[in-house]
Amino acid sequence: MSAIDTSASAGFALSTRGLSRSFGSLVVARDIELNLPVGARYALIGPNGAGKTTLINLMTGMLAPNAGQIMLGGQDITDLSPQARVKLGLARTFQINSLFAHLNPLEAVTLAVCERRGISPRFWQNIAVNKDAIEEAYDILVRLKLGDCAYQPTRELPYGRQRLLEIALALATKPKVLLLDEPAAGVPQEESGDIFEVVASLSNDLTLLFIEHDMHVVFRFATHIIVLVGGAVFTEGSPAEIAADPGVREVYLGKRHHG
Amino acid sequence: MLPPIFGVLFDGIAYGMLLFVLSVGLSVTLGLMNFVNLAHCAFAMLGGYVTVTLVNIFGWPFLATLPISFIAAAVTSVVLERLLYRRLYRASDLDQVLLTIGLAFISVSVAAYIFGTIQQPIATPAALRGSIDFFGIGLGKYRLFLIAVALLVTLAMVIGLEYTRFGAQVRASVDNQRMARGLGIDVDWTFASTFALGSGLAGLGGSLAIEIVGLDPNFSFTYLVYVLIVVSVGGLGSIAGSFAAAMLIGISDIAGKYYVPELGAFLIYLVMVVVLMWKPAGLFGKR
Amino acid sequence: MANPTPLTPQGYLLARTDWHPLEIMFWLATLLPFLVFPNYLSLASQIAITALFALSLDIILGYAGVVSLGHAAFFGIGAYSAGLFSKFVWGEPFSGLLVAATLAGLFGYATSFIISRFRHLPLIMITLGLGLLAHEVANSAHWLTGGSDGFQGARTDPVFGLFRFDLYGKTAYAYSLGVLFIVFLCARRLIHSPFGLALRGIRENFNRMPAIGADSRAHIRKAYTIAAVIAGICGALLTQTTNSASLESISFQRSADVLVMLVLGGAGRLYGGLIGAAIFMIARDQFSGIAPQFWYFWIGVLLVAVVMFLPNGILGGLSAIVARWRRK
Amino acid sequence: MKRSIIAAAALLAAAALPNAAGAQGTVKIGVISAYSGQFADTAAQIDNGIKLYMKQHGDTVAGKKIEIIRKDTGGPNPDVAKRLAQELVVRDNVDILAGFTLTPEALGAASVATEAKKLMVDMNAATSIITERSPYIVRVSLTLPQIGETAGTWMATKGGAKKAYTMVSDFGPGIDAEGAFQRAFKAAGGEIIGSVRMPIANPDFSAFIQRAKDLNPESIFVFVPGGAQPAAIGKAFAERGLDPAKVKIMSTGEAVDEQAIKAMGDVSLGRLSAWHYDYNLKTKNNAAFVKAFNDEFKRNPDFFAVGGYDGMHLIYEALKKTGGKTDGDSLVAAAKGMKWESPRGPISIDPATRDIIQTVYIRRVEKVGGAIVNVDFDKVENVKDPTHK
Repeated sequence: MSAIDTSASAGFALSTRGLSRSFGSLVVARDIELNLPVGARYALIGPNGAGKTTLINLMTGMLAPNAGQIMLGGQDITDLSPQARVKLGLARTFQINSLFAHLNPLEAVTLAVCERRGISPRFWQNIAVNKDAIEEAYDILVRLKLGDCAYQPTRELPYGRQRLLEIALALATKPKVLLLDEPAAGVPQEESGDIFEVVASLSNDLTLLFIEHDMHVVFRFATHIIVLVGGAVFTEGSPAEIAADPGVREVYLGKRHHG
Repeated sequence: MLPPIFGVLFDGIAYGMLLFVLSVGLSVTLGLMNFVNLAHCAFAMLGGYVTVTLVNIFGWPFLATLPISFIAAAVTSVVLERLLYRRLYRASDLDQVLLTIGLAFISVSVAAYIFGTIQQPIATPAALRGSIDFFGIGLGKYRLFLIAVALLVTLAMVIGLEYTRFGAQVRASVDNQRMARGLGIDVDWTFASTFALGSGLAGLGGSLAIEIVGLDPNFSFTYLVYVLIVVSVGGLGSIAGSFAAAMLIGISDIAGKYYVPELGAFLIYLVMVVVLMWKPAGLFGKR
Repeated sequence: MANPTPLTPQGYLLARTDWHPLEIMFWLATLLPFLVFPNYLSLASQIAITALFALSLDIILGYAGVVSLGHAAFFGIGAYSAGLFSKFVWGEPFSGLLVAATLAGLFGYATSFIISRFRHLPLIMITLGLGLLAHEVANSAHWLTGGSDGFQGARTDPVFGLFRFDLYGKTAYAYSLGVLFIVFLCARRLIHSPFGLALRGIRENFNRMPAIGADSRAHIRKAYTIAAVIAGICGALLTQTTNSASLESISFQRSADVLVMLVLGGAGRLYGGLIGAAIFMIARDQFSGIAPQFWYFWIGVLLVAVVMFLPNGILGGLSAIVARWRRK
Repeated sequence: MKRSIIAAAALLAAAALPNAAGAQGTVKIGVISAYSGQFADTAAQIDNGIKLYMKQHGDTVAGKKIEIIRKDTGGPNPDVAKRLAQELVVRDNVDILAGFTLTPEALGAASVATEAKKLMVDMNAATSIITERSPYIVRVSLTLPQIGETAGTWMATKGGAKKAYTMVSDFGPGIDAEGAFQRAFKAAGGEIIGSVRMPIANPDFSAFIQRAKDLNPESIFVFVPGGAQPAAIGKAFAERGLDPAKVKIMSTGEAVDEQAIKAMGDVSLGRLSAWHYDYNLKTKNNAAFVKAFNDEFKRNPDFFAVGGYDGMHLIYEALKKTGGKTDGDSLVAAAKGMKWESPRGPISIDPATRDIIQTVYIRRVEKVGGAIVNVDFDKVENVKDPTHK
């Protein structure tokens, strides 16, 4: 286990202190301490039911912790609402698509941009006059290779495109820290590369934490890997360290077939 | 000698018991199937008309009609469940509300067509008329009977749901439908029979209600409001919750009228809004 | 929906706010009663008022996904406050509308803090409870509202000081239609605004909204207040065009009826409520002429049929047919 | 597309236009009532009264054919009633407005009667102020002060009670009845020891009755609207141990109507009431009326039915007097002071107020040959509404 100085959380984009949560006797997060440096590309791995998505839910405020703190850029955000955390720069995507079925990608991303810019309360204004917001939304779509289907209703998009739209929605909030919950879940192997190309091309200022099962992808894109088992951090380290760790092999790599 | 308020409270409890029998079925079906059945009181009305018809036209004794009204409401509800309701189990709350309001509208018109708009009189057996003196307060015999029936229903439901195989299947289906199917439980059948049970109880409640509140074609809507209040205050799917809520509504209605008559019918709505503000899922609600 | 000429994203969104020829025809058709049905103008006036009421419900139900079974509360507040204003202050109709809208809006804003805490079934119950509470308040305030005898003493001055509310309902229809059209323009702008987009977002996926930084509850509070303002205007219109107001204006029946109309026409389509209200009111007028006792039977059958076969209402069904026809 | 819409509209318009051709030889009567909803039975009985009268007297009077157009208000909706009245006048060209189950309906339509100068016959709505709202309104039913005052005076004098408690439903008719009873009772030397106004939608009365009982009154005056409540309050009296033999329970007729006392059974025996009609009344015309009504509709008539019946009588006789002239002024003039023998006894229209003058009977619920009925044992003749100026 690598030692990390937990007192200096101010230097990190996102960190947690003793984060715990249980449902009755079932502990889903136990005393989790994490530190994500600015611009990091971290992977969060672990067997099914290890509490990976729960951890993201705790960090983004969709689930309240029983104990512990969450710091975003040194600021304690533990008691803030999910939308307030988004406004401070903490965004996420969902493992299972959570999109706006009857909006098209342009509308959906424009919606997110409007929320960030604080113009969404304007009920008296034609949305089309907000040229900057719309063009910003369109640029995000183009960057994520969604430019050609911007006007197609979301529910009619191919699944891989919908996964990209998940990321586009998160990017529209201009996050400092982005938590990606299995961005390529359910996407055929050959397409998942595309998605991670997009992920890799994101700005270096952006701090990334992603959950992923495909070890090839993890080793290719992550600079650092955290292994979660039974709601607790089992170990963490560079890809090389994790690959060499016999304990990880045993608890995780050995039974990777769950998929 | 007991002070007169006890007599009034007794009436309130009996009224609460009636509300309980009328609403417990809706509470169970709502909790089990997450289905908003605003036509629930139409089944109660059906039970009421079955009793009235059997007593007044065929000369049956009142008590003998009670099981028949239960069965009639239960059977009708299963037919409707198979034909219509079943298709909307996964639909939105709104669609369910609209379908069942539609059925309630139809029930009002059909009842008016068959039985006329007249208020239906009913003769209860002599043994249930009058009152018993209890330390100086009169306890209506019919109300005692109502309380007894309601307690029996509660007992039967608690035993049925806690100690029988059917009860276990129902509880398993409520907790986790997918897992219940996996365990080989026929969830469709469980739904249909629970629905029949709930509607049958409504039918029984309708028959019991005639003596206290009367019966006319508007019954489907007049009592819907009270039933919905009991269900939402009590919490969906909770028998204990419905029981507690029915008592709370019955007693606060009565006590309010006795001590502050100016508040009138106000109080029960206030109780409902306050309870839901405090506990959105109702007193005993899980969600 | 493929566009032959590539539009800029802004141009695309701008084009969506264009008036469709059918829309223009629709509004031209609303003028027909003056020429073709001069004997039906008072019905037409009440249809216009009810249509506006359905539109106000559409904003919260069709766009924000908030089901309310107590929307008549605001209609009633508007109806009574317009009546009281005309009785005790003056009878000029437009200021009456303004007062009614303000009061209904204030009540809407106050209750929106309760409403926005709930979703789904508890929401239906709480709106029902609040609606019944409002009805009971109006009933017990007999000295102010006339209770179940109906409000007495409303008097409305001629519109612009020129047009008296006549027996044929000519002024009433022109006035109601005018207000309907102006409020409709505002509502149309609203749904094409950033706020309207946020409301659609809430309807489509309430749970995703916080994850894109949206405060859904604040949006719902605002939409609810706006809907209350419009409902208040409707109530005031009814009071002014009939010089009467009653408990019925604040009853559960009215809340249920408007929900039925909206869903019948098709929620979330702006015109659904208008068309639903027209069909409902005309059907009631016709059926109640034939067999007054049983007209709710047909409404019931219609509801069951719509839910079973036309889940998106009449407009939804029509647009599905048009879409299928175009694909061929 | 556009052309076809216009064509369709024109077709609809043609279908909807009033049938001008037949208008010459017909008198159209627009009946506005709450045919659906909570008060549907009231409207149905008024309608039965109308139908029976037309069956007995034919549908032609003064050389003109009578045509009835029914409109449903669905309940106490003044706005709907007003619109229906407007439509009946402008669309259907009716000559006379009639019906009116409920006060708000009558008040809603009153301004239309004034503006269109049409005779408006109130066949039921019983709040005193109605006839003051338009010079074209004539009432053939009753007013609650008429009944309440008679009940109050009788109770304090012949009834022999000095302390009374009043329980009324909290709406216009109830408040009218309460006021009249209290005024008359006090004027005749009695004392009102308490009163309560009960919500109109009220399923359980026991708490209100217990309040009354706590004060130990000699008499209780009750007004509740017809429907489910009379039986409910009657049973609640018995359950709370208020025996009509010891406490004189006086009410208006609704509280002891046929269905109510049937549902109450023996506990209704001894209940007193002041009312203007009952199927058991022994007047000159009543037996024949009750028989004809039963033959036609398989049920007994009630005061709603007699309101519809007498309303039609007034319309027929007025038309005969005017020789078929249907303008409101002639018809109202013809109706003023009209006297006739109704199933309820001799009645007349007060020429000053256009309101009904009739006999009010004091009745007691008794068992006659196994059946529970209201038996009249005292009466006050020629009672006017005491509140009209």
